[in-house]
Amino acid sequence: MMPVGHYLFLSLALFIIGAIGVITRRNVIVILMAIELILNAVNINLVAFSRIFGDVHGQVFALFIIADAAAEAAVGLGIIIAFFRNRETVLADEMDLLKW
Amino acid sequence: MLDSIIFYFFAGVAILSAALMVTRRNAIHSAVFLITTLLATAGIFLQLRAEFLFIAQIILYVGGIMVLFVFVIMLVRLDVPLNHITFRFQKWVALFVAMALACEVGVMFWYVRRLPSAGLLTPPAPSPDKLPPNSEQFAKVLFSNYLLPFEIASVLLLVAMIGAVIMAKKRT
Amino acid sequence: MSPALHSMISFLQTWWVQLASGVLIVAVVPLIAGYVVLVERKLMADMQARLGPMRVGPHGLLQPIADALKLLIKEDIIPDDADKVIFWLAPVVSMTAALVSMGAVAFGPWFQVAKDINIGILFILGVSSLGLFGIVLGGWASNSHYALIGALRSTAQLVSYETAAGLAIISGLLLAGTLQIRSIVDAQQHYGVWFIFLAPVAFFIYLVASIAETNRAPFDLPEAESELVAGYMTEYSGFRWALYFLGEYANMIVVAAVATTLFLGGWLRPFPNVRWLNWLDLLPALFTAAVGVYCVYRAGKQPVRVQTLFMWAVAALCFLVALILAATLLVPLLQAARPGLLGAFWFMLKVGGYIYVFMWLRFTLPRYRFDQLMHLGWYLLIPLAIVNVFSVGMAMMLESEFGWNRWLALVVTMLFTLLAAAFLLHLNDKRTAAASSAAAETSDSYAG
Amino acid sequence: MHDETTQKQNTLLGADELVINMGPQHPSTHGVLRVKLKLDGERVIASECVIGYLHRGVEKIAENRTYQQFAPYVDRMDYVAAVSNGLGYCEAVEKLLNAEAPPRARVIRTILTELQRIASHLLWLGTHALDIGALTPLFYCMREREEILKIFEKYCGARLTTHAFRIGGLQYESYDTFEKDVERFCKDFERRIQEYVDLLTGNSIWIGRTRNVGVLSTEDCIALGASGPVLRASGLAWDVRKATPYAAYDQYKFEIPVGTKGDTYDRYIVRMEEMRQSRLICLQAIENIPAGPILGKVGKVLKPPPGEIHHCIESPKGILGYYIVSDGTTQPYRVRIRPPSFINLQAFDKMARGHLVADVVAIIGTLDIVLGEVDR
Repeated sequence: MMPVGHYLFLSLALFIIGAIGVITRRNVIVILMAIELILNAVNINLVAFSRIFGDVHGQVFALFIIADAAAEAAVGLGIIIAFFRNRETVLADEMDLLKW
Repeated sequence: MLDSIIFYFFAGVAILSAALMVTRRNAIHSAVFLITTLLATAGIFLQLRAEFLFIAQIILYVGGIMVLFVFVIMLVRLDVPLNHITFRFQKWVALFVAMALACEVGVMFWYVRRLPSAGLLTPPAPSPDKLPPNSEQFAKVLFSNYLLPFEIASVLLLVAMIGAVIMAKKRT
Repeated sequence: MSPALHSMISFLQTWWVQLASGVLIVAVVPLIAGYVVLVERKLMADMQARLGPMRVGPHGLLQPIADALKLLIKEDIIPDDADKVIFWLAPVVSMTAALVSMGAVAFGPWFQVAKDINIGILFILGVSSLGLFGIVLGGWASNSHYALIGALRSTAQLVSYETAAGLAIISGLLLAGTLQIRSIVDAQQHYGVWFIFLAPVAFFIYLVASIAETNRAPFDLPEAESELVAGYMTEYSGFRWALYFLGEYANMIVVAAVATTLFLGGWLRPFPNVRWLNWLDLLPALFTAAVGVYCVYRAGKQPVRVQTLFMWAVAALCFLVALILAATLLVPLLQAARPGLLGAFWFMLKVGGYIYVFMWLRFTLPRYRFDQLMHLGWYLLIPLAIVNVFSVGMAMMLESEFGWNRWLALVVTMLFTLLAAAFLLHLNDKRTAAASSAAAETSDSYAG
Repeated sequence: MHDETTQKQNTLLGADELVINMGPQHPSTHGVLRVKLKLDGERVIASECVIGYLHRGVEKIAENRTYQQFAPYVDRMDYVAAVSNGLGYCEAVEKLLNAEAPPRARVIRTILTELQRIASHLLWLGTHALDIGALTPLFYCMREREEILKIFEKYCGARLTTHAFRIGGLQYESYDTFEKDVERFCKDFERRIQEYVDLLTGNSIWIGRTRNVGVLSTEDCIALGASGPVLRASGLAWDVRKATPYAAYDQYKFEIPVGTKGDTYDRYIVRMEEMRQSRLICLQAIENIPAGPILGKVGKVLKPPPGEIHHCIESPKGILGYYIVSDGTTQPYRVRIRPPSFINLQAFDKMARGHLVADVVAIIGTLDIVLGEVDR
């Protein structure tokens, strides 16, 4: 069995890549996807620790995170569609008005 | 041995395709690489003997959420904005954030190694022949200890669904 | 010996059966899919007052091989502005998903690649849903309007109907109380009755949803030939196209296998627990023997000598299989092989029957329109599936908590479901009427 | 055909409208029709039919041919109803010559034309059902159409472009078992038509796909000049066979089926009923085929007196009109043909707007166009 450090490192790498994506990309859809990647990185941690402690509580948390990601994707993409309809763009730096 | 091969394979695939996902210009390519990352993560879950989460990841994340993403990307045809480049200073911010996070975790590793109970961090070996009935344990915990959060999560999903429908609806 | 080699050997020792079965699936499924196509064409021809393929081999029996050869040597065209990598990837995804999900299917009590996975049926469901990406990405990468519309249609359709199919499967799983394929069949043996009789509504929903999921008529909108030319496959040709096709037919076998496992008693024979019907075990042997006799009868009527020989060969094969099946019943030494072979026979028979229904519907019904399809899914099937999950759960509670007779509980709750169905249909009729009057108004507004 | 105001309409996600070119190579545009569709998602907001891919200048050719020489050309317009085309042309020239076909010829002409109507409607039914996704009716229809084509083949040797009639009557006497063949076909056909009804008429998918699709009111039909089953389905019982009887139609009893709503389903019902009526006409006609000559006295060289003539018949698709100007020579000065498909196709845009792409296919099918006739 792999020591847990490996999982933590994998999770960290994915998290950092996701964070970089969120910061550097202009396309809001890709930003949302990067956020999904971050959530996914967290899930690896939860499951790895759940394995160490020998129960499934961590996995239940991971499931909640997946549900949360689904909700986030639905609302986020809804916003993107509404925004695209009004402004015909999905670039983050062009979203400069709070109200349209 | 087999375990570590599986782990390194999936971890490598996950990190590589995550990196590609962030760097590809084309949003559809990003989505494809994200799907690959998610599938590789599912593989990691399986390697951790979390089989229910493995399939939940595939059905919900890949089969549900990512389909939604791909659908929206195809709906808002993005060919034009894709050619724009990113801001320059954001790269430095990103680098800084990445370094900060890496340092933080490096410190943690260093600190953990000095703890006396470092052995805690190696998981117990799995039973060799058969996987434990993971879904049943999972259900028991989910529907006893976490019943209230479960209900709240379902309400959250409902609210998200309604919100998405209202926002995406055509204003007439 | 180095440790790496050693662990490799031990790995192979543990898993060689699984690996071999996997290879077998990859090798055999394309062939089976090819012959399913032939059977479909023959059936279609029979229902349409014509003969179907007759040229290649006796009664066109070698047609699939000729088709495969033709597709292999066909020019491989990639459209100019297509996204080449994804264009290449998409059909592979489509077929891989179908083949991988087949790994968890148990063809009879013996033959299953991934034995003992606890999440068996969910695995099949989840992995086969990945095939969707093949369709979507293929349609997008082709850089063609027809393909794009086909891809968008299929995304919406598959997501909608997967929900309905999933809910229908949950009804069955409630009865079985397990996700493991073997245990699901065991549960039906334990109940003494196939789940189709305990949850007919769920089976019906699954039937409809599985047709929609495999893109078959009357739900074949993503590839609606008369409207979108070929939907997401418009720009594909040659072997890539064949991969899509293969994926589609493999998927059909997978959904049929799921339905068989969950609702039609898997590899159990009809009335698995009734002793005096044990003679049904003879049926497989008799059936194959009868096919052999028919081949002998037809052999004399073949116009060409080669065809006569071929028919004799087929007959000999049938007799051989019949002999083996009979031997497992009669020779004590071989009786150990009986459950596996008979189970495989019954399983294949049921899968074949299910696919036959698919084909029959395809030749009979016109195609739905996209909005009608979505309404059918979201306004009828999904609500009905939800109600059905509720009532099956209710029946199980009534039985276990209140001590009702099982059949009474099931019938009462099913009446409830049917009532809901009637109500939904009524609502649907109302909606259609309102929509049609609205449509009449819009068409008037264009008059000026 | 489309106006600019439609472009201002809201579209899905505000993105540009999708413009799709349906055809000229497309499985369900029945030949080389090209339809430019402007789509909002899948909803048609404007459409334009681009025709002419099959233009052969039939009307111009007529000016360089003698009257007899031109007769085979009209078969190539509506090639699935060649007999009807020939009938219209022959009768128009006869009218111009002040000649008349003998009674026997007229009855046989009627029988063949009605069989041709059934054949044309069968082909329409099969392809229309195929467009909407029902595979099987096509082959059933082909099976029956084959019987009719066999009768044609036995009669004049050709199956598709028959050139069955001559100016002034018929060239060939009917063959020995003609009556028997027609009768057997008509007897069988009653049962066969029930098969199509079983497959389609009560099928809820079929009804869902055709009801309220491509509605065309009587006023619209008249304004656009639409005729034939398209007009009758909107509720107006207008049939040239009844209005100004030609051939031998005044001798037979038949009804004009009409629809109520003018949608695709009504047109389907009307055409099905027309096939039944044609069958009845054939049965009545073979009861009593008068004896006598089959070719009237028109002479070898046709030189109609100068003047102009218009003659129209009810072809399977609608009113098929011939306007012929003669300058007294052996060749017509001008021939103008009013093809029903061409005029009916005008209604396409009106019918398609606001519907989905799938309905466009149903609408092209229900108009029953033949591109050979549209483009001439």
